[in-house]
Amino acid sequence: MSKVMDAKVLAVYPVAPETYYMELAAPDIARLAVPGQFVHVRCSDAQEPLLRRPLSIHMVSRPQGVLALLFRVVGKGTALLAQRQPGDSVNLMGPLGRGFTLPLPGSKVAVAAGGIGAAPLVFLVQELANLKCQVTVYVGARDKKNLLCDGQFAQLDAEVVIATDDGSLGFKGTVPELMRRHLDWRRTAMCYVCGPRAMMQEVSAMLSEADVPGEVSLEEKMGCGVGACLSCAVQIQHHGEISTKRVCADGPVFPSWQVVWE
Amino acid sequence: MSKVMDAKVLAVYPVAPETYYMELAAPDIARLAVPGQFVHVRCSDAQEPLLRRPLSIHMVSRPQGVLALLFRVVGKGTALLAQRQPGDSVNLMGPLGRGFTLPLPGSKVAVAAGGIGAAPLVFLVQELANLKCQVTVYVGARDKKNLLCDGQFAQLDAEVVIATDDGSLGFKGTVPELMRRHLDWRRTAMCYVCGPRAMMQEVSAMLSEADVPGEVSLEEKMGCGVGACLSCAVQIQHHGEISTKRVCADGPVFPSWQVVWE
Amino acid sequence: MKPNLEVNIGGILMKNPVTTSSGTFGFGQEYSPYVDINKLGAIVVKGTTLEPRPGNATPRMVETPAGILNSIGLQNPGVDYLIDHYAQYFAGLKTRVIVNIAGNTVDDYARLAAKLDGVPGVAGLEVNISCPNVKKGGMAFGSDPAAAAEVTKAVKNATGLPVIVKLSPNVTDITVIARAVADAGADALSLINTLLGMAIDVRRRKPMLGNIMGGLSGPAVKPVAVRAVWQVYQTVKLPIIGMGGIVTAQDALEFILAGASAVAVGTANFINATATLEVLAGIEQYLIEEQITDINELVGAAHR
Amino acid sequence: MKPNLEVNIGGILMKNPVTTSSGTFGFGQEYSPYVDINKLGAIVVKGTTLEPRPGNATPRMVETPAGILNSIGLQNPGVDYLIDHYAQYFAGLKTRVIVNIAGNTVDDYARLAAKLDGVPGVAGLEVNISCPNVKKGGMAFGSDPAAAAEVTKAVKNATGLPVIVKLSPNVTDITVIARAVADAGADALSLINTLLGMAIDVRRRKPMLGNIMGGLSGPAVKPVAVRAVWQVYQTVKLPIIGMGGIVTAQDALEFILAGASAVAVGTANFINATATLEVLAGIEQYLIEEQITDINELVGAAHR
Ligand SMILES: Cc1cc2nc3c(=O)[nH]c(=O)nc-3n(C[C@H](O)[C@H](O)[C@H](O)COP(=O)(O)OP(=O)(O)OC[C@H]3O[C@@H](n4cnc5c(N)ncnc54)[C@H](O)[C@@H]3O)c2cc1C
Ligand SMILES: Cc1cc2nc3c(=O)[nH]c(=O)nc-3n(C[C@H](O)[C@H](O)[C@H](O)COP(=O)(O)OP(=O)(O)OC[C@H]3O[C@@H](n4cnc5c(N)ncnc54)[C@H](O)[C@@H]3O)c2cc1C
Ligand SMILES: Cc1cc2nc3c(=O)[nH]c(=O)nc-3n(C[C@H](O)[C@H](O)[C@H](O)COP(=O)(O)O)c2cc1C
Ligand SMILES: Cc1cc2nc3c(=O)[nH]c(=O)nc-3n(C[C@H](O)[C@H](O)[C@H](O)COP(=O)(O)O)c2cc1C
Ligand code: FES
Ligand code: FES
Repeated sequence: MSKVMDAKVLAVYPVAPETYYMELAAPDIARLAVPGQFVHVRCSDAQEPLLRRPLSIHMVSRPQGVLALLFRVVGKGTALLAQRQPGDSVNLMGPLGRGFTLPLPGSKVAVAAGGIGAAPLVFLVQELANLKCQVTVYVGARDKKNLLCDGQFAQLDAEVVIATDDGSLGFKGTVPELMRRHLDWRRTAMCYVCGPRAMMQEVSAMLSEADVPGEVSLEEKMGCGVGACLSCAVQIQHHGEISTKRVCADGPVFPSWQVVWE
Repeated sequence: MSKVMDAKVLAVYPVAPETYYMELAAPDIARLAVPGQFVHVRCSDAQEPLLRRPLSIHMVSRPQGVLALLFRVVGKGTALLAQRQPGDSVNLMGPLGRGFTLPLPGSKVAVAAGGIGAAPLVFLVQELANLKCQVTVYVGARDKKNLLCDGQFAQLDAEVVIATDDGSLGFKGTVPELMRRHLDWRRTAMCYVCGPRAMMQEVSAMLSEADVPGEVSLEEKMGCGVGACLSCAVQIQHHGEISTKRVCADGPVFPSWQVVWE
Repeated sequence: MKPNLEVNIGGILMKNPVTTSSGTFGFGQEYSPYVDINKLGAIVVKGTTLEPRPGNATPRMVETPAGILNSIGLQNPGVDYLIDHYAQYFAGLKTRVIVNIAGNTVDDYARLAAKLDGVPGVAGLEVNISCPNVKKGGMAFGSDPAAAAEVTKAVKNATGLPVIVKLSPNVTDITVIARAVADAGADALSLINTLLGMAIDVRRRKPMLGNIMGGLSGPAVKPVAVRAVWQVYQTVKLPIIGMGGIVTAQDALEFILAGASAVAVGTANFINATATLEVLAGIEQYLIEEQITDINELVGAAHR
Repeated sequence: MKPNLEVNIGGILMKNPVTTSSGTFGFGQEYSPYVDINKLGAIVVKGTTLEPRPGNATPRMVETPAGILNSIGLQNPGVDYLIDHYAQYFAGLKTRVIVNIAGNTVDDYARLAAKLDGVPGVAGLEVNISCPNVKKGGMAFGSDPAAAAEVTKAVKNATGLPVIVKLSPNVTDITVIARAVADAGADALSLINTLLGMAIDVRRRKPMLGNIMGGLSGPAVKPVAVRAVWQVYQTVKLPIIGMGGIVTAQDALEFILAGASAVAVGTANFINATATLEVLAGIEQYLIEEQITDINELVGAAHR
């Protein structure tokens, strides 16, 4: 069950331009979380910014009761969060949302990470490794400097294939372009995607074409984070009927073929 | 001329319950200020609290370019200010307002300080000492623990007479009661008063009775601090006519007999 | 001694004056991992319409200084679904459940009221004639005294449940609407709904919200809400549920002193899931400190 | 290349779109130690009445979340004093000076306008029919379209100066008032004045302000103000001076994109004495970054 708690910052440091890694003591979350879930973070004790900020669960260490976040500073909230020091506490709600559906043990799966979208996928690949899946991770970024988590994926025994927009590392181009060339769809049981909306849309289209099931992790402006306010609406098509779902409570992970993209 | 500046905190520490002394590097203010003036302090870089807070100039050291404040934590703004650390900077506007009228050198003067009202009077007594005045300071507080600046006044060669509400030090009673018993009005050229409103009113009445000129330093909720918004209104009677004056720009120091108290 | 906290909102006995504001607390369930909702005086659930509604385009929420703009647009599963899927749950709660209703026509309101009449677990209706986020109905009813009275009458005629009418602050004189609604038979008033506002994305040069305009709530609106309660308390004798920017017990007490018999916590739930219970505890502590034995003595005390 | 910043507010040529809002900048002099006021497009001075006024009881100002409530009550030395003591100073400034006027009756407004007509240094009038802090006149004129039109006509007839009418957000539909005022001959509009609000001191159990209610301004009201500008821009063709919570250039750009040709900084001056110049610099930088050669191209761009 999700909880509200004050979690102590254990470590926080930059890992890429404007990108921070933060470790928090949050045993309850570490114990309960599944990959794809998120925490709703109060970035300031004052009323500015007013709302919490959703951040994916990047990794957990259950034995140590540690929760790790990976976030990009894009505005007020994330900037304030990045200023926290070890020993400070951060108010969290979580774990929240519906995570990824795990495949059958030993399956061959593809994972597509675009930019900061890599954040929740490390926890996922950790679990996939536990399930002895054969994992290929397609990691994309603007350039080499902004590439995230490629090392972590490799350490988890995944095959890592890299794309950068400027070609400063790996394939020169986008993750969908790279996947189109590299991926053997016939042997792929499942594909997990997190990244910019356009990238998720493109990969989803490819998956539908190839008839491979996939899951995407969506973002929407959030209020409550618990399903009460209906801010985080997304259109989901199921058996031909479109209904409005909540990213926070019905997602953030949705079947790739069900998302109404525009 | 008054300025806006970022001043570095040089020192900050508690001197009595909920009462802080703060030293700032503010050479322009140290150079320009006269006793009774104040600075308008931004207590937070965020919008909470929104407005600046007026604080009296407690002391200055011109050679060292240092400004000292003495303030009581009563709400959000002062609480945030008390949290500043040496090296932090504080945004100030000042010096602002009209200060005390200094007496002829060598005069015998009385000074009445109630509670945190002592803050601006140290700077005043410093100047009075420079003018070789014969100064008696009546210092009052709730109790011994809350007594402020008595030592500083003594070091400036003033005669210090103490009153506490509970009698834990000096006279048991209020400053006005003490003054009524102790003060020899005939030989007093001028009396300066700063403290709670009721105390200033009572001393003013005594001064009028005794026909001794006095000055009081008033407080009112402030917006701009520079005379533009007309928040800080006070009724001043002059030659039988009542007019509305601004504490920030026409005061905070006003002739005791001109203030319309209720 | 424990002070009395019970208040009577037009026939709804609340064991304490703290409730939730419609649309900010779902159906209660969403917050039950965090708050024992049975400890609240009541909960007010999401705005319910006759038919299910999908709501407005996203983004539906944007932050503003000390506030938020929302343009949810009354997304809800419809009254029949509510009755079928939630009534039983409501009936099992140890708090009062107030259903917020909204329609496009006077008849919609009457039909909603009739459908909810006698549904187990429903303690009263809050009639939303003040939603700024829907094209038809909503605020239009709340800004015209005749229309507001008509809706009120129609609802009163269709149900035996206590009827609370929720007013909009987006009017020239809220007391005129309050009086019209009181004369039409309302049992209580809720105020305020959100203020009509908007925000613009300076980089995209487009409105931030999918629906362009939205409703402003949160601490920013508190002074407007307290003023509305103050004015309405002077005008009509009905009990008032005060809301708009309540975060702390101090905020809630401002509303009570201005004339509210109960208070609803809205936006603050998003930031602090236990805000309602903290507000309640703070009110109780204040009563004890100030040696007031009955919360009702405090209602409107700033007028005296 | 330096973009064009000049705007024309109903006949008042401002060299740039940044001005100050009435009552927050005194007569300009108070802020001249901090700001070179000649760099501003215009300054709008304190509300001026026929007779001198002492204003309301204190406290006159209280902070609220991201805002302030004020109840100054139009304290001012009267129009004759203004003409005798300030006109010469105004005439020496290298910025436009707009005088904000307020009266109890339509005739008061006409007489004020007549007295100020032709006074050297006065570039235009801002007609305040929206002050929430005075018993007579003020907001009453601003919330009734017929009265608003009448005041506008009377002022137009009494002066050859450009007439800007300042509207209140405390109305059901601001576009109705805007249209009435436009039809009556206003040259431009200012919006918004403050929102009617109040705050209560929980310990004393009394209103915080001496005058009970006050006007809410500051960042808290920005969404309401941007919305008002957006709505009015869609309704009438007059140039708009936008204000309400502007602290940064981003804020000002929201107003411009919503339809304001100029922007006024009010409450923010109290916190940051150089806010006006920072807003101006930020607007200019945005134009350069976005390669816009003329500020007027940006006005209302979020509608397109
Ligand atoms: C389920 C979920 C998981 C997320 N996980 C991560 C993560 O692991 N790491 C990470 O860096 N970011 C993550 N995000 C995005 C993150 O929530 C936003 O970047 C953050 O809220 C921005 O806050 P801010 O105050 O810094 O920026 P703001 O000042 O609020 O906004 C800056 C920019 O961020 C955008 N933004 C603001 N809030 C959101 C939001 N809720 N969703 C999407 N965009 C937003 C704004 O439109 C604006 O462009 C996640 C979002 C969701 C919904
Ligand atoms: C000219 C002048 C000089 C001052 N000098 C000093 C000083 O040297 N040391 C010192 O400790 N205090 C001084 N004060 C008072 C000081 O300004 C207030 O205590 C401070 O503004 C409170 O801010 P806050 O945010 O902590 O409290 P808030 O949360 O704003 O309020 C807490 C309490 O303080 C009162 N208060 C708030 N603002 C003012 C104000 N402007 N004037 C009076 N009361 C206020 C409130 O009514 C409330 O009771 C001075 C005030 C003035 C007008
Ligand atoms: C996300 C959201 C949804 C809302 N939905 C409704 C609604 O369905 N019906 C209603 O009457 N009010 C609705 N409101 C208004 C609130 O009930 C309340 O009147 C307003 O938010 C002011 O209170 P607050 O500042 O505490 O949030 C909604 C407010 C928010 C923020
Ligand atoms: C202290 C104060 C005094 C004001 N006096 C006047 C006035 O005399 N005439 C007027 O039209 N508006 C007056 N206003 C309203 C402002 O001009 C402006 O419309 C409002 O404050 C919104 O802008 P802001 O949020 O930037 O302050 C006053 C506002 C404040 C805060
Ligand atoms: S954020 Fe409130 S329902 Fe999703
Ligand atoms: S604080 Fe603005 S005039 Fe004194």
